[in-house]
Amino acid sequence: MSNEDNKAYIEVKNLKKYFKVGRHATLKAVDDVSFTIKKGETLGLVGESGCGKTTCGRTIMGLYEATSGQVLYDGVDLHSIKGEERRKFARKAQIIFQDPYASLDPRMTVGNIISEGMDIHNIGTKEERQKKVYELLEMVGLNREHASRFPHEFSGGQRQRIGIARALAIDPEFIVCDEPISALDVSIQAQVVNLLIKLQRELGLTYLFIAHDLSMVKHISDRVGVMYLGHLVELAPSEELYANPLHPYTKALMSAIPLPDPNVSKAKKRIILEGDVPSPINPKPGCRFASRCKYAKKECSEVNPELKEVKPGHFAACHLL
Amino acid sequence: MELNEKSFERLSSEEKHSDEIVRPAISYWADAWRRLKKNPIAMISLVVLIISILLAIFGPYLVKYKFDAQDYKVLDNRPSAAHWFGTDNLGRDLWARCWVGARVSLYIGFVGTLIELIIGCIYGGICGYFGGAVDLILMRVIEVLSSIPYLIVVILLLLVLPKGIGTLIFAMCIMGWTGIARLVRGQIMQLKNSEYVMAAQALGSKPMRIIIKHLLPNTLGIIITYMSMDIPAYIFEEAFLSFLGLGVQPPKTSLGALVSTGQGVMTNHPYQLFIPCSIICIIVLAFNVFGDGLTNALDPKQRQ
Amino acid sequence: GCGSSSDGASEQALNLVGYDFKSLDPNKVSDSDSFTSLENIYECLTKEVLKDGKETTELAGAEKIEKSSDGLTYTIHLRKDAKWSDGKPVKASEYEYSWKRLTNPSTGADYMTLLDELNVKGVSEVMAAAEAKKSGAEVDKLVDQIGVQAKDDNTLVVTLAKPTPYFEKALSFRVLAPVREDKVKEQGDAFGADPAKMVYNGPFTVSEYAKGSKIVYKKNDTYWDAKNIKLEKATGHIITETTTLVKMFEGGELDITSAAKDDLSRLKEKAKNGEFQHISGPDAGAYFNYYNVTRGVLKNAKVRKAMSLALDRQQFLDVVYKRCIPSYGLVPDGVNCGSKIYRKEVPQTLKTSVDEAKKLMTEGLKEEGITDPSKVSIDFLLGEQSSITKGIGDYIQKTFEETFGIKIKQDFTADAQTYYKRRTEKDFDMCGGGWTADYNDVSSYFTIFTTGNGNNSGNYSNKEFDSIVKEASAETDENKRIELYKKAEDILINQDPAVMPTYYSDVNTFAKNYVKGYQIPKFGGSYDLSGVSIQGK
Amino acid sequence: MLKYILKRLGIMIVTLWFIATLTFVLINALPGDPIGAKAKKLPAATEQAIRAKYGLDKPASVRYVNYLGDLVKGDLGQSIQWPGKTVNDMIKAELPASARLGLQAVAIGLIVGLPLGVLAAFRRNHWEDYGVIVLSTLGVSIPGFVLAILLQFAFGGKGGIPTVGWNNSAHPFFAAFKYTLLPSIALAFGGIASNARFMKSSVIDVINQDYILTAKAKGVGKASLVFRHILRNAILPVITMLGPRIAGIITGSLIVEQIFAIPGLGRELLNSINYRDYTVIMSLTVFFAALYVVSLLVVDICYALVDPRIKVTGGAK
Amino acid sequence: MTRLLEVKNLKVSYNTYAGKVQSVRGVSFHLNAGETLAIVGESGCGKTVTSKAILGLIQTPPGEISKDSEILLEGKDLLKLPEKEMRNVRGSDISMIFQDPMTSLNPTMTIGKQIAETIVNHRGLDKALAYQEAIKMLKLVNIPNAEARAKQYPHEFSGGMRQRAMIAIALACNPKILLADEPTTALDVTIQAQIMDLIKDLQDKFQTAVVLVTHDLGVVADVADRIQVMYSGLIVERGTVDEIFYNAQHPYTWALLQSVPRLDTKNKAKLYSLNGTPPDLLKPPVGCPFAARCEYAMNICKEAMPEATKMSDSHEVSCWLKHPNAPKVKNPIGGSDDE
Ligand SMILES: Nc1ncnc2c1ncn2[C@@H]1O[C@H](COP(=O)(O)OP(=O)(O)OP(=O)(O)O)[C@@H](O)[C@H]1O
Ligand SMILES: Nc1ncnc2c1ncn2[C@@H]1O[C@H](COP(=O)(O)OP(=O)(O)OP(=O)(O)O)[C@@H](O)[C@H]1O
Ligand SMILES: [Mg+2]
Ligand SMILES: [Mg+2]
Repeated sequence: MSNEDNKAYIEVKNLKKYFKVGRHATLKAVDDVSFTIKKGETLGLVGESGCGKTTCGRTIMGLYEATSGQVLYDGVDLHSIKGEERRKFARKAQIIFQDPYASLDPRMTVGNIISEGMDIHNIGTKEERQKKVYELLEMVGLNREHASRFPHEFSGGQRQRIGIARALAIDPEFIVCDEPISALDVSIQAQVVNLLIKLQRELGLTYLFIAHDLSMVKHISDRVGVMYLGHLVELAPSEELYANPLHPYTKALMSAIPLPDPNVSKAKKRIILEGDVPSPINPKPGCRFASRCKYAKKECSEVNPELKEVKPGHFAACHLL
Repeated sequence: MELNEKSFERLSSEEKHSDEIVRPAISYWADAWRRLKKNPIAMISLVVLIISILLAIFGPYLVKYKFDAQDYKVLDNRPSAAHWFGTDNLGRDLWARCWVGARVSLYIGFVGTLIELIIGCIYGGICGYFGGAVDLILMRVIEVLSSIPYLIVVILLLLVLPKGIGTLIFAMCIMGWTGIARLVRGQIMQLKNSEYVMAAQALGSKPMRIIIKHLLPNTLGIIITYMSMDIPAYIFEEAFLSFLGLGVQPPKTSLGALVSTGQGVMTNHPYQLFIPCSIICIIVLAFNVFGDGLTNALDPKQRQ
Repeated sequence: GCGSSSDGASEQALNLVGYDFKSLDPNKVSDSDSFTSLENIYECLTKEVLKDGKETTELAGAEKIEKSSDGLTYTIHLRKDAKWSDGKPVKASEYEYSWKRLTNPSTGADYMTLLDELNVKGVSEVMAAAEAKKSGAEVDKLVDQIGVQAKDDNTLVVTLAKPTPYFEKALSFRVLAPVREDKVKEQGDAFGADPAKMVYNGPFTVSEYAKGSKIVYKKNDTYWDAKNIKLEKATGHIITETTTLVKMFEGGELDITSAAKDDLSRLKEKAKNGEFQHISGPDAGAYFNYYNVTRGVLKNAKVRKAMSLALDRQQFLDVVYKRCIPSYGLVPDGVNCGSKIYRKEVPQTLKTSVDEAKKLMTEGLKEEGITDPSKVSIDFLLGEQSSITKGIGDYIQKTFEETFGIKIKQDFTADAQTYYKRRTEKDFDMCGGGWTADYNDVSSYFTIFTTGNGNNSGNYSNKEFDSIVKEASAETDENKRIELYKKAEDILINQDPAVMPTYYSDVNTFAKNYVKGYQIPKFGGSYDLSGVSIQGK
Repeated sequence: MLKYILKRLGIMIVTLWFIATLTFVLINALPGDPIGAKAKKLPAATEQAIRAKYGLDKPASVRYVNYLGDLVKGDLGQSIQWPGKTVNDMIKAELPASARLGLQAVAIGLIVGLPLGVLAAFRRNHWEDYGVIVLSTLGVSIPGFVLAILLQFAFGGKGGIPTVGWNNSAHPFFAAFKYTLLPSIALAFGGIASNARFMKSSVIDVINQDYILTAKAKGVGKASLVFRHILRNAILPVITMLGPRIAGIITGSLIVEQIFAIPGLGRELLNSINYRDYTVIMSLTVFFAALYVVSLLVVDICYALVDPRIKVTGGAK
Repeated sequence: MTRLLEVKNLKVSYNTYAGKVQSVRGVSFHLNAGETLAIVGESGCGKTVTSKAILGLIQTPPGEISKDSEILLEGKDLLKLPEKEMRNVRGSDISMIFQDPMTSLNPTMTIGKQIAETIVNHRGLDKALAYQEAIKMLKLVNIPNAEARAKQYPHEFSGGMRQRAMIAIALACNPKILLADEPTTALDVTIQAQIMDLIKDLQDKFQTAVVLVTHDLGVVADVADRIQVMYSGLIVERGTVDEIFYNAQHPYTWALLQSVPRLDTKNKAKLYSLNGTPPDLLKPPVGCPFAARCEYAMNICKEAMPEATKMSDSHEVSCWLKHPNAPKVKNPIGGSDDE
């Protein structure tokens, strides 16, 4: 674990990422999001599908240019550096992709996939790279022979582990895990999550863990942020958030978590949300959740609520609080 | 089945895996080749292609006549034991001429396609990958090029440059590459949003590296289909130019030139048209069918 | 297509090959395709007809032509019943207008110099002024003064600068057809482009035309001799492939066709059996290869002669064309010099002799300081690639390479324009070419080889030849003239060869038995339909 | 929508300007000109008069400006080779034949090619599929000019089908029909083959889509499955290729037009190139290019109309 | 109780370039009217293929259904039914909701028409009436503003709405059986809850039997009456919800239940996880397919397939551990051992 526990390692300030999807249409995928991640910490990010989690993660990685706002790594703004410098930055932060099938180039061997980052950054000699590839393969629970194979010969879980090996190859300090488990089935999900936790313990990595499986997020994260339509609506330590959700959306979410226990599950009272998720294209002003919130007041559909610290360490964005 | 004590002993972890079926480590290409081999029709066309290529190389030497040796004693003779494919109006042996012609045609087809492929892939790759203004401008260039009558450009180049097959290929390529550039661009526009491309970006890859290492190899299937149609297209193109008298210059010849000569004497000496035409047909057919098979074999969706 | 409806009475309709005209403006065109149309739709003062196998000049638009005793003034009386297709009478002033328009450089007529060739008074001044780039007004004035005058509606007086033996023959040339000034004024540049807007004074009108597809001639009812025109309609299909023509002829879609190569022998065979008629004979086209006498070894007359001697023309034709007539001279059979046919008077002198050719070549090359013939490479400009030019190239290459051991490089051009350009610029060693006279006189076959002539593509220049040709053009005594041309031809072919004669073109046309009176004029267009009738179809 | 079309038209004008300029440059780079080179050498004064008349005596820059000026006015200029004919006349007289031929060929290509493609897709890896592959490749592996002549010899002059010719007059559609039969078929062959190919792969794509399974699960009948669910979705990619094809087939039919003696524009272009008829080449090129670009636009619009997912404006409502 | 559907010894294989993939290797089960049967299991274990086989949607070739398989719908064997009659079964007796709502609707047909199509096919209504009916169906599945929505194309719908449209199509003709193949995997929990409630409502209304294929145990716990656990083309255990959740007997079921993180587990504690991967269905092992990953595997497991052992009327398990000679094993999730 890191020794400077309280200093923010990554600072996201008023990050916005809009996509232009037509002449007059702007899709506000991430709209004014701010948070920090400490070194060695795991921040979970949950929310409805399409609410902007992936976009947020990729913008933090610098894979998308931010529309506005800052992403500070140790105080350096990622979006202000360009060209070669920026490419070098790739060594600090890496990403594990959502889809283990799409994120591996089908025409490259696993060895090449894993060593690509080292090739790009000219790390080590050929033999050293080879050695590192073998080490990584073993670290993620595969074996050496697998280096000369092609991705299509692997199962989803194995592929996801190749993706993890690729991210680890250039010794990053920070990894964005973009739903690394949602494409896998339960027994393999557990394998991957166990691995991530082990690596964090051993290497002191920092994670941004994106998922919509709330139980899994709770399991792995120190703190959890809840997103809704591009906004961060709640942010709190995981135990606190699950025990005591404040935002109406978070509440609904928590109540809807299906529990693998028929007695509990059938007895449980769910908050059923009315209506559909509005479109993120040209969203109306005001709280994004207002249209589905049964407590919504007039104010909610006019003014966008700020994310405020309601309790120590527990932030929420709602006019009702 | 006999059950005994031993049956219910625990397995050690090695024993568990002892008979787990591990697929043999087989490379992507070997895998594709294996699948191709299982497609009889593709294999037949491959054999036909190889035979055609061999004949184009060695065929003319199987007879004692030179392809341009005239013999006025045997004008327009039908196929016979002496002249397997007959002779033409100047008494030249058609077997030798056909295979010399096939050599030229195949050469034009292969080289033309190769050049076109290189230009088209890079151009299309750049258009597709960068998109935006770069794409807009580069695509206009293609649009302009494909609007100019092909003949004007070919004639112009044939006039300006020294005569020869090189010039001919160059002239054909200069307009031909736009098709493949379009195709590659379309493919790459789709592929560039793939996560593996983004993964490469995240690792700090430069754009050219991404295009060459990731994007182009993944368009291979479609490029091969295109190639299998393009090589014949070049053979035709040359035939068309030969019909207009712009093709290969005598005394050299090509399948196209032979067909266009044969067409003139169709009523009286049909074999002079029929033979070279059949050779073109067979080669083209083989290319097409083989290309079809190859695409199937390379298609990741068909992989197991 | 041809209807099968009229089995009973013979319908006077004909299907044959047609040609695209460049323009129907007689003053502007110079190509044989256009002349085929002009031949049938316009009438000139005289016309050439084939009578008993002989080309004779008959009066047509003229009723009477009076020549003054010094041979310098022609008074031409027009026939009074001649009418245009819009019913207006044909007037002498329309001839005058046409001829002056032809001569005026501002028209840009291809045959601008025609009246100069005919020695019409004042025309050479116009040419000189044009050459000197005089102003338009000045030139117009000179044009106005040339020796062509309409005395009244029916009398045209032409004054010549010197006697011209072939003047009356040349009057049949369709470029000299009358032109209606009112129509030209009305249509301006577009005159001649749209058949529907034209007026016709010949036996037929163009009633329908689709460029590249077909041209339909219809009998002109206002033509003065309309009662003797039997044919009502002729449809010309514009097709370039002779194989297609033959196919359509045999399939009954055409009544008349030409043929080439193997088709020709097949059709000849059938014609012998009486299935249809075979119309054949020599034509006025002479074909030869120009030597560029200013380049390389071809500067040497012996080398040139040697090459001329080496070619076995009959074999050459058998291999390449399977038709035409081998030529050993310059002028084809059937072209007149005065009232006599030149070729009948002057036999051809060149004889193929490979031995002599080899000897001459060795001598010639030695004179040029070359001992190894394989060092010699001759660039043979052939024009566009076609099965014919490819055949010629391959044959000639083989012949000379085998006979002399010299190299022949077949030089094809991408298109006709480049060929003509290179020919005019004399950018070749040897170049295929030919000449067809416009009217029935031998003179033009010779004039093209005079020093500096625009069509003298081989840069040929021989003082003696020049002076003989000049003398002959004004010589009124027929026999003396023939003698002069004989001498000139000997120089051109034998002594100081300018060309390698190869062949004369011929006529090989097949017509269905029911087609009568089909004529192929030697000069100008491809067919004359005025005598055609359908009998017993 | 309107805005989109306007924008496309704007880009189109720039493209056309480029094409016009490039053609101008190319043509002027060709050796030989329409006047200087003829079988018979023209008198110098005649040449000069003709040059002056067509403005060819002026420097290239002046000619370029004049040419563009005329283009803008819609005046495509005068032919040099065919005195008195304007390019506008030519297009008016000859476009109908080319267009009809082209459209008929495209129609035949669709009518024959699409069902073949569908058949091949449904019977994939059966003899029908191989039959279609062989047939379609044979169709394209016989060079167009040979095919045209073979057709002429096989069918011309028989059963009232003329070997060559055209009929523009009289009854515009039916009288001409017999003339169009052979050339349209000759032209259509390439289209049949490529339509069959594209249709096959696109049908295979669609068959494997989940929504086809949904339709089957609904118990939809075979015919309705093919027509309502498969065809509509499979035909989209074919539509995309159609535009350039239509434009291309008009320019591309030069050989067929020549062989069948059809008064069309393709043959005209070939002619004009051979004779260096400057104005005609340039104007026809620009005209063809315009046709091409417009057809691309039309196809894009059609595509958007057929496929509800595509909005030409790109934005949501 | 009436056995609405009975599947007997279903075997499905696919012929591929690589060889014969034995996707389903002898599955037997039944379904009663009005009940919900959940099928759970690793991805690729044959859940979807089983449901497709019931509807007769396996393409042959490449698919192949073994001759001795039977699928009886109220006594008649669907596998022997001619295609024409099968079409009448589809959509009216049995209908199916597919895995992916994004791609399972025809993109070039309006939603209304897609629903109406089934109604025209099976209820013989004319088009206009069927369309009205379709709008009613849309209302029934809680799509607001149904009249306008019916005129829209699938791409104009959100994921949840598309899934509801799919349900509307499936229920349009009041089928006796609804096969729901992972109907909510693509949706997030709040929408998922909505959809599951909807299915439950409709089921109560029409007495529809539901086969729910999913690997979300939470959902299963919520809605299922009976559960069937599949592994590698076989059913390894089946029972009522309570039997499976509280008294599972098969090591695979144990693993499945254990590896799901619970909200009450300790943060970042090691989750239970299975090592290895499922066997290749190209050459399935002769013994128990789970043997290679099973903690308790014995020699016999590799040699022979275990027979099904009846634990109760409704509870069956196929495992050698149930053999009287087998060593006793403690159930790691704390259900009662044996009995
Ligand atoms: N490149 C892009 N162009 C346009 N819109 C995009 C792009 N990428 C994402 N979006 C849109 O931005 C919104 C947020 O997408 P994002 O992928 O970040 O969601 P997510 O929270 O990761 O969802 P999921 O849980 O489904 O992965 C979505 O509406 C999506 O359609
Ligand atoms: N068309 C096909 N061709 C070849 N193999 C197939 C085909 N369809 C399915 N399979 C194979 O059959 C097996 C079972 O597939 P199935 O789709 O039933 O799995 P599933 O249990 O539904 O998995 P998931 O939870 O991922 O949907 C898999 O191994 C799959 O590869
Ligand atoms: Mg995402
Ligand atoms: Mg499935």
